[in-house]
Amino acid sequence: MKVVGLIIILLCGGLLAYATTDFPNWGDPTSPAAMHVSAYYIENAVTDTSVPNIVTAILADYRGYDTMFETAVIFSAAIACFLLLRIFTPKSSQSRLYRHIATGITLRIEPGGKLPEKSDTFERIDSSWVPHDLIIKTACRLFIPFIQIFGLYVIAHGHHSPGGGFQGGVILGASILLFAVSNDLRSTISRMGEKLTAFLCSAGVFVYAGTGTLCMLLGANFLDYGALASLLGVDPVLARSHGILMVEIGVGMTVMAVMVSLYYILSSDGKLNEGL
Amino acid sequence: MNQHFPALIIIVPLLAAFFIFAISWINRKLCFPIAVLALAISFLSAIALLGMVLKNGPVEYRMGGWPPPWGISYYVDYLSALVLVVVCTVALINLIACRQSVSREFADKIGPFFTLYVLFVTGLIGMVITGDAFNLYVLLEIASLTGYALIGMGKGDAALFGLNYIFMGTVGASFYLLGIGYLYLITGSLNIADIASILPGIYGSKVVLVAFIFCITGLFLKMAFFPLHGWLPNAYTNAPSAAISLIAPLTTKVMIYVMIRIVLYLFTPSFSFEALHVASVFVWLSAVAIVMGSLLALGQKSLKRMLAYIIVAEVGYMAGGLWLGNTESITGAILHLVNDAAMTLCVFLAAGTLMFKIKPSLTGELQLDDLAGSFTKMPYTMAAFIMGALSIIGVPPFCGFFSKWYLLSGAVTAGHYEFLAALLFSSLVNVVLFFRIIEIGYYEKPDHRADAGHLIARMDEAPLEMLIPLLLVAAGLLAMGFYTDDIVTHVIRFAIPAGIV
Amino acid sequence: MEIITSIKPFLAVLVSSLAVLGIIASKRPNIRETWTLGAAVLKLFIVASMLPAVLRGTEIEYTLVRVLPGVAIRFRVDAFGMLFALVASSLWIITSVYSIGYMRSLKERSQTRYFCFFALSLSATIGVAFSANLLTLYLFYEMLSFATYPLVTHHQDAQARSSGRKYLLYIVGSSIGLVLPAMVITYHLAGTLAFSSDGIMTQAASPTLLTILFFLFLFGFAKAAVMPMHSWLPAAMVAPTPVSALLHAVAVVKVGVFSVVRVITGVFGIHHFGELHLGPIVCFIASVTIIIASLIALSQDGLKRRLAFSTIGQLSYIILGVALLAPSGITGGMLHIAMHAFGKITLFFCAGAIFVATGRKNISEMAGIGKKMPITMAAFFIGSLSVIGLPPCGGFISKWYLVLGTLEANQIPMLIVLLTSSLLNAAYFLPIAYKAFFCSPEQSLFENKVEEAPLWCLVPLSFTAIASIALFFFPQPFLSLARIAVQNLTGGP
Amino acid sequence: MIWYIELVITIMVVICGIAAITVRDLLGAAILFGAYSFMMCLLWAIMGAVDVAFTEASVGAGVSTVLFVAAVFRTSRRTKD
Amino acid sequence: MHDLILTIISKYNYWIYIVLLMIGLYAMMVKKNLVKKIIGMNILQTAIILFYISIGAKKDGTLPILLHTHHTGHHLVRAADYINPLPHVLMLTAIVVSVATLGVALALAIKVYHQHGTLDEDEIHARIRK
Repeated sequence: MKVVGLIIILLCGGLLAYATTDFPNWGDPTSPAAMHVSAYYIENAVTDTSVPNIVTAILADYRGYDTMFETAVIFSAAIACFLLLRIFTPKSSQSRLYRHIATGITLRIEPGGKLPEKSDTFERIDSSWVPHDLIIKTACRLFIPFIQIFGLYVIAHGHHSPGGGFQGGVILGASILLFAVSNDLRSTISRMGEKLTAFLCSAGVFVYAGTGTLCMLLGANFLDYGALASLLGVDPVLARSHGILMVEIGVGMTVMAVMVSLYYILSSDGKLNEGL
Repeated sequence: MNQHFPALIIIVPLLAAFFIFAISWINRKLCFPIAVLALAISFLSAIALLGMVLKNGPVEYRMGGWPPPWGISYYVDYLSALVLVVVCTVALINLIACRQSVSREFADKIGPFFTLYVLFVTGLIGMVITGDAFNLYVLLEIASLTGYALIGMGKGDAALFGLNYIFMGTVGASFYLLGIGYLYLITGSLNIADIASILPGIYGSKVVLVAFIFCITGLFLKMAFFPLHGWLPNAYTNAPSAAISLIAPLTTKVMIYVMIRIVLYLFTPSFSFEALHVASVFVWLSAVAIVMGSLLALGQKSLKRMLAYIIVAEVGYMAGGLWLGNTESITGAILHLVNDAAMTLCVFLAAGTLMFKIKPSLTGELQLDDLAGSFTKMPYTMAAFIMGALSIIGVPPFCGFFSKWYLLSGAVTAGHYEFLAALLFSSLVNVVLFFRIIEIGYYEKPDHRADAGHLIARMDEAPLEMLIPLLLVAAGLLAMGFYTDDIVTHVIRFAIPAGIV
Repeated sequence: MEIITSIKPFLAVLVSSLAVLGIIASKRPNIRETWTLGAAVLKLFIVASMLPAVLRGTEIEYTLVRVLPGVAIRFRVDAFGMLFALVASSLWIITSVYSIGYMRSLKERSQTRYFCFFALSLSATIGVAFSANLLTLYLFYEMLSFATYPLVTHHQDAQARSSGRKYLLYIVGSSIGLVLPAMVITYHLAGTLAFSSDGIMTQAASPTLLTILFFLFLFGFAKAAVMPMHSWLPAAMVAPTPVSALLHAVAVVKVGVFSVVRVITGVFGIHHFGELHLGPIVCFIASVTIIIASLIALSQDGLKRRLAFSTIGQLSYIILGVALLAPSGITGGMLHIAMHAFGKITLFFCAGAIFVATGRKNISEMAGIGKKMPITMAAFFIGSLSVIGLPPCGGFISKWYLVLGTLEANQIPMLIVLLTSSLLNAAYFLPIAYKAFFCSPEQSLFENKVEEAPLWCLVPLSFTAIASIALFFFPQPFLSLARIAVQNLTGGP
Repeated sequence: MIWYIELVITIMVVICGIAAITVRDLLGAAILFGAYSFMMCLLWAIMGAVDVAFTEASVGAGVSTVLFVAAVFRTSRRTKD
Repeated sequence: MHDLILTIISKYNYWIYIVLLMIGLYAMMVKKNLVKKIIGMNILQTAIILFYISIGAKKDGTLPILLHTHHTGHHLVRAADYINPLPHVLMLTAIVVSVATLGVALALAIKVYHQHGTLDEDEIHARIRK
């Protein structure tokens, strides 16, 4: 097996190297790849869509259809993980168990009950518990809002600067992951439940495809944002950039929700009880 | 609305997928009807598209209103319209047929299952009609991802085999992506028609050659062409029957469609068949694939595994038909693509129904010996199964015969008698395979291990909603056989590009 | 020659397939068998209604659907096909009467399935008889193979299983492995598959290829039981006797021979076939089959097995007659389809009747049985006379024409073969009759009262016996049908 | 373009890649893979693909690594190769 | 010889991507541990992404983000000045696909681990045969 694998790999490498000798030189501005299609994008992106970031323009408008399915891909990844791993365990009681170290008496505290504060006389014995590391918790408390604001900025400002729905969505998701890592998973889920993530997953892609369908209902082709002009009361070019914004928001929602739910499911074996 | 069919056919199921997933948190009962509705709509628009294409030629649809090559455009010609109808029909029928087994196997995950189901179909539809090489890759990934999940849901070691399938599939898709990258590097375009128009100047370039090799290798991996078929039988055997009766008929077929598309429309015949001299090599390979697939099928004890190996052989049929490279053989390949989808659906549906009744516990595979006495038990299911079997064997007037006929005569025309021999050999092996099953079901007494006392099993037929689609498909096999000539003369003839003798 | 288009041939094929639905639907046995008989009578009526036209020399065509470029599923009634169809459909009525009696008195299992597939195989037979091109013929040939499988393996026991395997292995294996490629190559050479009296083979094709093709066909149609493709036939005798009677004396085997004759006359064409010098070779193969089969038959003790081997020999008569390529020879061959059918089916009926009455299968146990069952054994005697080919039985006429054919083609060795085999036939048939009538029965016959089989069985066999005598005096319409067919083929008078 | 930085980073990329698949501890492998992705994103940033670099930084170095760690945490760290 | 070196120099990140691709393939084919295979899969995909990005690169071209030139016509914009943005777009999609695949693969790996208690392919196959 090992030998066969090596042979195949060397074959592939040799083949690729063989072709590489015919490549245009690296960074050659006159290579066909640089001339044929992309030149049009570079020269017309602004006049067509009034979006200075050409990448965003292509991503969400010229090849917006790809991007819609890219969103669908990640959506289906989330559902795939859900289908594969999610185990619906009967709702375990939220009560917490503490043992008094000296006597060994265990006491059950229902949710809302007053928790013993000094943790050296009492130790918690049910599992959903991470050591109260004050520094990390507070630090994350401080970071998370800024991260989220940055994420929103990235989504909104994707027209003019690197970034866009996808990056922003990942950042938003990462902020929630940070919370889940620093605190325990239960408290995270109690803040952002499974249903919510599922809804956001669907809603995000729905926004994207819905925008496209809206254009279709307005008589233009699918995803032809120019048709939104009549709705938004702007000229078609600006309408395109607005359409791109809507789409980016949808992507952001989906990506954030997917990242979060992927983490939820993978980190808890699909039981969604306690994480890492 | 008329000009929007190419969008509708794929948008409706896409939207429906998200809707199903969202609504499954509110009320599970709604998932199934929505899925059926969505697939029905795309089925109708597929029919409408076929009608449009037949009436006034191929249809082009520009996503976002951007003209190719700058935007992504959908291109529905005779070939893709035909395959579209096949995909939508198979998906719809199977969806209706498998409701009960789904609600049994995926008790509390019906929502995600139907979501993935619909997304899978969406991906396949998109692959069939897209006119953009990279868009094809994205849709391929959608179909693959959902396929991995559906297969990985199975019992036994399905997870391991699903993972194996992921590795193979990802390598295949990556190779395809790499090939497209090479083409982009040398042509600067991603639109299939555009690339095809640019290529003729640069046939000599090594880049094009390597691009061709990588695209084809990736597709071979995806379609389980013989030396690369390892993932298929394992993955198909343990998968849940509701999913497999969707995946088995469609995945390999659509992959073969993509190969036809790539070979005939991207690298035009003048490159694939004339500039390169690989065609006869591939014909030999597919002859080997047919023989090996049949032989391996002989060794199997489990029904689904046997059928999976038969699929490997059938892939050899179609690939060989394409690479023989004359009108008859390519007609045969396309026709067999259509027929084989129907035949495979028929046998896998029957297998699923048998599984549903005979192994309600859904543990383990359905061994051939479990079929003892199934003729007296489930006569109608077995009748449908036999019709499918006869079609796969290639008995007139079932549709399988005619596509095999075209392939055979194509082989004779091309003078590739080894392919002819391989086809006949696999037909004979199929006779053996299926009559082994028929003998078990016909002679051996049902549950003779348990009580040899009562010989005649009481009739215990599957529920009607599984049986009716099954019989419908079985009857369809006959009908397609009788209307072969219409399919060929009105659709397939135009699907073969000029330059093929 | 004028051609009229009419749906009748298709109806004739369809009627028994439609009867299947009725048979499945009907709950009570009587209704079921009413369906069978009704379908049989209707079929005969339709076939017979086309007879006058065919006798006038016209042909009836009906195109069902075009399936391949230049090839359609098309029916065409010419004299030869009409002859065969007439035999098959008229004998179906008798056989269904007989099988009602047989199945009921033996209380066989799952009779509904039995009658269904019986009807199916009949429509397949008629389809072969009326097929206008090779594809249609192949279609119904395969249909017949698969429809007869449940009949052959009716008892569903180990023996049935093994012989069913053998049956399929030979029939389907040869048809897929040999006939299919031959058809494809033929289509590739000729561009069509339609039968025509002067052949469709282009002269351009190399003789070697054509020879190979022909042998693919000859051995591919394994139902013709040309050695070495014969051994499915004795194995198939595990079937209930009516099945052996109709299918393995009339329908299936004759379909095989019919197809071979069609290939010789319709695909290659008599003249072209002669130019290939294939005639003598085929004659040789046929005669070898005849002699060996007869010799084997001598040594068989099981009555049905002996009949089976005799059938193998008799089938090769037909091939031999046609391969002589002489008008009388062909006439004899075609006639022999009818004559041998009536004679042999009588014999099978008798065997079945004996089995029903006494439960005996072996010849050695039949001493003196004639005293108990005079009618049956008389019929048996007549049948064997007809098969041997002695007057006053139909078999004589066909054999007479065959002998004439050998003389016309001045193939004296074939003449010798024919005469020897007649002697052999006599040698393996007459002793049975002799033993049955003149030997003293052993005790067991007296102990349990043995009398004739039930009327359901008795009437058909006596009818066929009488018929095979009647055919000696009034060989019409078969003779004239054969004559017309030969005229169309050879062109000469 | 500052070619030697690029060269250093490329070499780092290759080293991280090899290390990620050779190290005997899956957790370490996951972290090394994160490093690999980060190096890769730097490389792309130098090549001017800022958006891709951005994405890779957040996905490859960020989320993927977290997912890897989660998976390793849920399964086992030890591996034979 | 000299021009060979020139080819190597002028296309060196193509060579790099080939090396990475081979590393990824090696991990996927030869390594026995499932997580290792998954890592190899990702390396393979990133290698392809690197290839695409290298296509897009342009000597002395700047980022594909224009300054605010709404009113000045597009005759100011010369394609040669800007790096080819199309491969970037494609690769954004490719990255998403790779992370999606990663998620599903990891989920399946965890499932396998639950069944067999190990991630080593040989051990798993040994257990299956038993």
